[in-house]
Amino acid sequence: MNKLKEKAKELLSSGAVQVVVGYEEGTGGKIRPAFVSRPEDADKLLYNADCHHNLALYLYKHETKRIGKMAVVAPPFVLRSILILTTEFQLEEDSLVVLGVTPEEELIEFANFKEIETWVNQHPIGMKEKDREMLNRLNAMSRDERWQFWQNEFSKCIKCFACRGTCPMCSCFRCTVDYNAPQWISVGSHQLGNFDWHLMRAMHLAGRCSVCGQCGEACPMDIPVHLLSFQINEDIFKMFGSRAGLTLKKESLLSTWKSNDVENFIR
Amino acid sequence: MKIGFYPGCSVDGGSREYKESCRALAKAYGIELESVPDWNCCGASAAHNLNRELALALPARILSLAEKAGMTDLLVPCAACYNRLMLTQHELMKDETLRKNISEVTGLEFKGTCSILNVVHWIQKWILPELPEKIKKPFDYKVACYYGCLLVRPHKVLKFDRPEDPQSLDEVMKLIGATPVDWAFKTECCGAGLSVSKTDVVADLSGKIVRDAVYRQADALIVACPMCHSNLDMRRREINGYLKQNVSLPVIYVTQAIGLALGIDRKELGLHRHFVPVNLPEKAEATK
Amino acid sequence: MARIGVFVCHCGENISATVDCDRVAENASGLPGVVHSVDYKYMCSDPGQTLIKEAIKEHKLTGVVVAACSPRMHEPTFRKACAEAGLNPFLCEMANVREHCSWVHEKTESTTQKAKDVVRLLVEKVKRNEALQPIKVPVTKKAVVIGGGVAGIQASLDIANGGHQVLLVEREPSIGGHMSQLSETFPTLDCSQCILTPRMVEVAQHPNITLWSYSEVIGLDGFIGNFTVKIRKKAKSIDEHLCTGCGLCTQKCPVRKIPSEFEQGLGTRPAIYTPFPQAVPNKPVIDKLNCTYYLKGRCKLCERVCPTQAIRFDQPDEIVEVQAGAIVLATGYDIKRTDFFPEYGYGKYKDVIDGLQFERLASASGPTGGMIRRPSDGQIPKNIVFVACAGSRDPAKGIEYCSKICCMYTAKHAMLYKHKVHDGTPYVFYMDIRAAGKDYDEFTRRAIEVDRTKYIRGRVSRIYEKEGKLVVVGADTLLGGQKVEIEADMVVLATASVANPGSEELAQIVHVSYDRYKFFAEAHPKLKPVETNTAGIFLAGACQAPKDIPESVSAASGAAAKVLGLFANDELTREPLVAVVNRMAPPLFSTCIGCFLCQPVCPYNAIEREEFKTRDGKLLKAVARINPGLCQGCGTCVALCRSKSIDLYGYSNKQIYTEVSALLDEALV
Amino acid sequence: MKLIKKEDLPGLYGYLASAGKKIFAPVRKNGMVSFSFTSAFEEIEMSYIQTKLSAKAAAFPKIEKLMKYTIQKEGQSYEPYDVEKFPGIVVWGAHPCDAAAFHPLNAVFTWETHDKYFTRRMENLLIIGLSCTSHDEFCFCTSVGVHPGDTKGSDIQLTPLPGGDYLAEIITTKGEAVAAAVPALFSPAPGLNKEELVTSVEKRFDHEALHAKINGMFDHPVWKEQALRCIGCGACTYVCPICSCFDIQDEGGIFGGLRYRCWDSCGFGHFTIHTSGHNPRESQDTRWRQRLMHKFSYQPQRQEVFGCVGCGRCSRNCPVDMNISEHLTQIMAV
Amino acid sequence: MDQFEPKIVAFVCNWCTYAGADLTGTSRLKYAHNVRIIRFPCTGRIDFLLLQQAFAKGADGIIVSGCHPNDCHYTSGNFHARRRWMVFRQMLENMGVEAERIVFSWVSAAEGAKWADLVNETVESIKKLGPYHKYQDMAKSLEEWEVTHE
Repeated sequence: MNKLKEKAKELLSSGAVQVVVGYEEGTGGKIRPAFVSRPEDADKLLYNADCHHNLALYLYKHETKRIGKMAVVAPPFVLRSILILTTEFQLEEDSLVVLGVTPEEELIEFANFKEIETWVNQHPIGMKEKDREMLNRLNAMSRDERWQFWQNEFSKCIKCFACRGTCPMCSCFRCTVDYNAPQWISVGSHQLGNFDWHLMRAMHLAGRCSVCGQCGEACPMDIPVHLLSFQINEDIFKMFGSRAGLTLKKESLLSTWKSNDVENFIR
Repeated sequence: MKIGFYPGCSVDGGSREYKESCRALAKAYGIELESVPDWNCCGASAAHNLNRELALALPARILSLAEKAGMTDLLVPCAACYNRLMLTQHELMKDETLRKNISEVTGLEFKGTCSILNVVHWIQKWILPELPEKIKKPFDYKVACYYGCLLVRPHKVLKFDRPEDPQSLDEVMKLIGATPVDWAFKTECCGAGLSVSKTDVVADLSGKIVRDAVYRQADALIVACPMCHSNLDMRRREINGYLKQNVSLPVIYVTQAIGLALGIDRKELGLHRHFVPVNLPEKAEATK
Repeated sequence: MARIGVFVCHCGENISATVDCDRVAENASGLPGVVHSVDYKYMCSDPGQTLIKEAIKEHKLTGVVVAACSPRMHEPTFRKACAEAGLNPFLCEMANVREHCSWVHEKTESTTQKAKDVVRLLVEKVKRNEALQPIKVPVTKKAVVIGGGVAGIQASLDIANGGHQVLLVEREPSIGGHMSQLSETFPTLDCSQCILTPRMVEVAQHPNITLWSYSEVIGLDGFIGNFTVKIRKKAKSIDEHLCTGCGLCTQKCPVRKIPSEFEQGLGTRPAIYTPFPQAVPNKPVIDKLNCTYYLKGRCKLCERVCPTQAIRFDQPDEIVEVQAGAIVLATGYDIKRTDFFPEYGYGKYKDVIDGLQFERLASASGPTGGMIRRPSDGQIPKNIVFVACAGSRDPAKGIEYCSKICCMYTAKHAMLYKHKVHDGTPYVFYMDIRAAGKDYDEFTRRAIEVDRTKYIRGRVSRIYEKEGKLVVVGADTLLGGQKVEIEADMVVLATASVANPGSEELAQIVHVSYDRYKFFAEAHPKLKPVETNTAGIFLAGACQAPKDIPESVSAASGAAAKVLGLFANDELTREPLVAVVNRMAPPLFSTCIGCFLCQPVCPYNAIEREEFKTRDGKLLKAVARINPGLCQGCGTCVALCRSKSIDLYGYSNKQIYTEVSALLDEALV
Repeated sequence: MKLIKKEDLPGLYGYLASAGKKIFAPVRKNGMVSFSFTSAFEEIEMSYIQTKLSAKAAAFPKIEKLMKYTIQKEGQSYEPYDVEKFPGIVVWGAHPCDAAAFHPLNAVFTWETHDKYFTRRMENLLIIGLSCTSHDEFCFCTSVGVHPGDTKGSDIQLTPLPGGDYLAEIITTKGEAVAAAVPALFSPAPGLNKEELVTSVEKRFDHEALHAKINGMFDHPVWKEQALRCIGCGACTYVCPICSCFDIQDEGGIFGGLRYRCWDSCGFGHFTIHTSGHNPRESQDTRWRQRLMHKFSYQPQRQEVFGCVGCGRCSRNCPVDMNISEHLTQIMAV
Repeated sequence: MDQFEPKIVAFVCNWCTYAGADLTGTSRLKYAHNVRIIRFPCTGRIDFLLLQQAFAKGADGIIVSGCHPNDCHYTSGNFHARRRWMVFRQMLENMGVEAERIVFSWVSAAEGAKWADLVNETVESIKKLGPYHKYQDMAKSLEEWEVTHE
């Protein structure tokens, strides 16, 4: 932890970066993203297991980019997100200093993105027990029960798009739901509109999700939307043997194919 | 450190020196070889010719037991056992129905989580890393590494070494100071199970192997399979008859060769159990 | 406001027998936006078409739906009719009420209902159609042929004889390729160089052909009709205009022991060299890696002896950009070499050689003057074993295909050997004899029956050396798998034909796809064998798959015909059904964020990166742009794009969304 | 000042329900308390600090259907929804902040044009307020001129007594009508100081001073600094009892459909985008500034109301802890 | 009550399945009338949102069909589509949607009979499943929306 603060101070005072994107203590015991531009403010940076925000979100926003070169405090899911965003041309290696933090709260520095690629491949991210249990519960349900489960959950949705706003992979300027020629997805938060929205979002994240779970964390209505992505991520691993955010190769799951992709449902 | 161990019938019987040398090596490295509890026959070499289900069920039971005992690495020194276990894992992992059926037969769940190691694998993974600093007495001999058939084939399943001209044993031998000879019989047939039923065929096939090794001026034949060993060693009288000469070329397990380089006692390595006495020239004894 | 005309065809009774056409027309007339709706016996007849044309004028139609047969049948007909009446042809759609309706259902209410639904669907679609203009692309009538083997030579000559400029680019100092290395050719046993060299000379002298040897393509931009090819002309270290090709320098060069590439390492060459006597161009190059001057900074013997002072040690590589309308890839093949066959001792035993080496041994101009002598000691081998399918058709070796030429050349080798070593015994181990071709089977029979080659059907398991002999161990499967051991003096492996090294790299440079063996991929295995998926790039010869000489030449002529067909027009006209990425005012420029996930999706490499920069060159945004010259309109990128920034003319998001709505908004049945 | 015993609350509920009112009250389910339409008194949670969503949906629901339309050959036709059919709604147990929020909300919907959907719902609305006996660190009503015992906006105001009974203040004629209909439920109140019953919320700044200051801060760098972590979602606006922005959408097929309005948020990047692609609020700080300026500068200037009642919902629900009172305190300090 | 006649929308590519369905017609093979074909250049063009839309608009079943692997007119559109469907189908399954109501198929331009069989089999299987009320009820959510639903 002290190492992180020192490193941030060093980067800021040497002028190597203009801003360090990290975590700080917020109000009401919450943790929140922090933007530290002065070395003396670096002391407020912290990192622990409760830091759930996916800071990769800020790395390509023009609001943060205009401050200058960035350093980012990057737990494993942020590292994966950085790789995904790099393969999607949203991040450039030389515009960013990555301060990796391990689940053991240790600082790791990466000389380049290639090293991040190596590291994330050696350090799989485990799913939280709570999420694993929920997935097991969902899998144990009958299909109709699953339908009912999600219908109930989606009925809470107010279409505030916090799930979208907090997700680094939702990097589109204009989301499909904002497209109105035609209006594929209803804007209003009625049942169909909510269902279409969450299905569409999960599909657009399939093979691109770093499995940080932040969409579920962000939902003010406590809808576990992240489970949709978690589950399909597991399914994708079963079907294709791949997970997102482990490679710098520019090949996203749904933008590539193999002639021997195995399915059993096409007649 | 505990590693799973499947002895199989050979190394528990006729090839005790193979087991002994494995254990001796393991001991030198602080590794405990833990036998699969209640293990059974792997089905080699006849089951797969007679009954597919049986040929799969036997190894499947072994693997299931190993999984149940929490073994992740499973050392299988006998090449025939290794082959059967690997083939079974391969077959079961690609066919869910078959997996289910076989599980019903064995009454045990099969997950396929066990990593099956042949002796060379094991050496590469567990022994090589600290080998150079442990060598007391370089094994400075010309050796003919004999791989046989079961260690490297079928390549599609085993994915070990290159099947036509394997190199892994040669590489291990180089590391302990030996000079592998370039010879033509690395993967030729030794006669295998005909050892019992048709000794004349074994004499012919194994004889050619021994003859070429002698011709290439090898000091020893290095093997990693008890069946190869018994054909080349135990059937030496018949081989000599076929070759019409007395050949004293010893046949040594790779584990024994490494053991000698590590300075392990000959008896602990079971070298006294061979039919062809292992009398290597003195030069190596003197060198350090 | 839309003014749609609906024209329901009876197709004689083909439609009207099961569909109530007048009710379909009547129903359509009630749809919003439909101002005219009629049915008629034969819409595609002249009077039928006139009906449409007049209605377009009279009712000022903005869209036409013809409910008739499949659009795959008559869409061009009706679109043309519309165009003749002044309506943009892309504002005409067809509702398929024959193949998809009247012919597949009995006469029931449901069948008429289906016709009504399909008409409604297309009325709603056509309301959202846009008037599109065909895409016109100018054509630069110059071809670049990459590779100067027999295929490249043939393609160049055919295009040049068709009256167009050709630039032939060859990597080696001379054109000629593998064919120039061959001794004789099957099935006629005529001398390879005798038939090839006149063609090589023709290339050199053809007024329409520019030959750049010792040159490589290093970049390609643009699209069909409009390529820019970037070529590196490697420094030959001589002034080609001054050099007369007298050869004095090559005789005097003190470095003489360099293994000759042309002789497959069986002969040597100096550091300044022409690969072989009949080389075209017949002017030497200096091999910088082996030249004493380049290595040690002194020597320059060649410079001193050159009568025309043509040596240029300081010559740099030159990078040139060339405009071209079409590219022909003719980069040929290679064969597998050492370490691929450890069990055959290839690379370990000097007398185990490959087919190309045998060609050089058998060649009158080769290192042995055409005598079959084994490389190790120059002895004439008395027992010689030829191993066919060395690596080919062998999944364990990763090559599952048949190399195609080996059966024939192995038979040829056996014959050539027997013709030169009368008391020798040639053996051939083979899997199958594949001799399908004109006079081919007769040829292999001759090798067996006349020249008494011992053909053994089986594979060789191992070759090892013992007491000066190569012991070939194999099996004779026709004798019940009996083991065969032959003590040979020399072994010739017909090693697998493989893609040329560098083919993958070249494929990436010119953006063509390749198969899993790195051979270039044709656009369609049957119907487009010389086209690639990149329009304007064609394939000739063995760069696509192993081919023998006649096939390579045929493919080359085929590719040339495609190029000539392309060059027959000054402009290319293409259907405008292409994808497009939206554009808008700065600072957005587009809703595209430039993730470029669409790029790998496009089979035609039509998706480019467009960068918007400030005046001082700072990058503001990079977004996708679709090259309308390359896009074929499959729409895969459109479906993939998350921000819906790509749309497809003719099948736009609005159109297809509306089609689904239009279908389901009213009860189907 | 009257007293209503806790065992009489179901009676009040029963009377309102039997009068055909739909009762919108705090209900605890799935671990959160939210305003929901109830069918029995037992569903109601009377002791809560703050609900997830505000009570504004009673008059400004997340979806308000405006009209049906049909497209026919002859042309298009419209059929507006009949506001006369809107049911009477009772907001039961709204804290003073929520009750007070209907006033600024009303100011928007009746400013120059009277929105018939909103005004009709307001006319039909009865608000039973509930004074606060507890609060949390996100509450800052006192800083924006609201008090935990305020009765503004309520028709009847309940204040919990330690024993479980409630003080009942009848505020408006609507409230009086209810009390008159069920007189037996109300008894005279004992002499109590209401101030001592309600919680005390610390005042962090003065809203009038804030108004005076923020008016001149349009170009201040503080917006950029504060908005850095804002993710541009609509959580704060949707939970806000006063945010009133909406979008109008048509949904349907080729032969017709319906038009509705639904909540929208000034936090979205697309909120102000023009067809050309030009966006006058191009970055998140300008959107954040809009949110605060609207509430504390423009609304007081134009409608003489503040756009904030200090309920703290936006701060509680923000995924990145954009705490409004913290930010406003900071603005007062710069 | 009348027998249930399912509404089925077919999304097909122009080059293989559309042509295959043409062949069904020219061969005069008869099949159930419940299906309506929408033509696409390629299966790669078929956005999964269209499938969502079709169900929302009241389709009881959907057919998606294109060229067999390796036969795509555009080389790889169907391979892309196949991956998309693999993931989409699983996603629907995860969300409790009756994924078997979407029938995926490869029908070539030569498989007129296969098209007829495909339609008939699909109609039969959808008849067995009945109308997709669950989805259709959800789709009516706006129409039936009342403030008091909240």
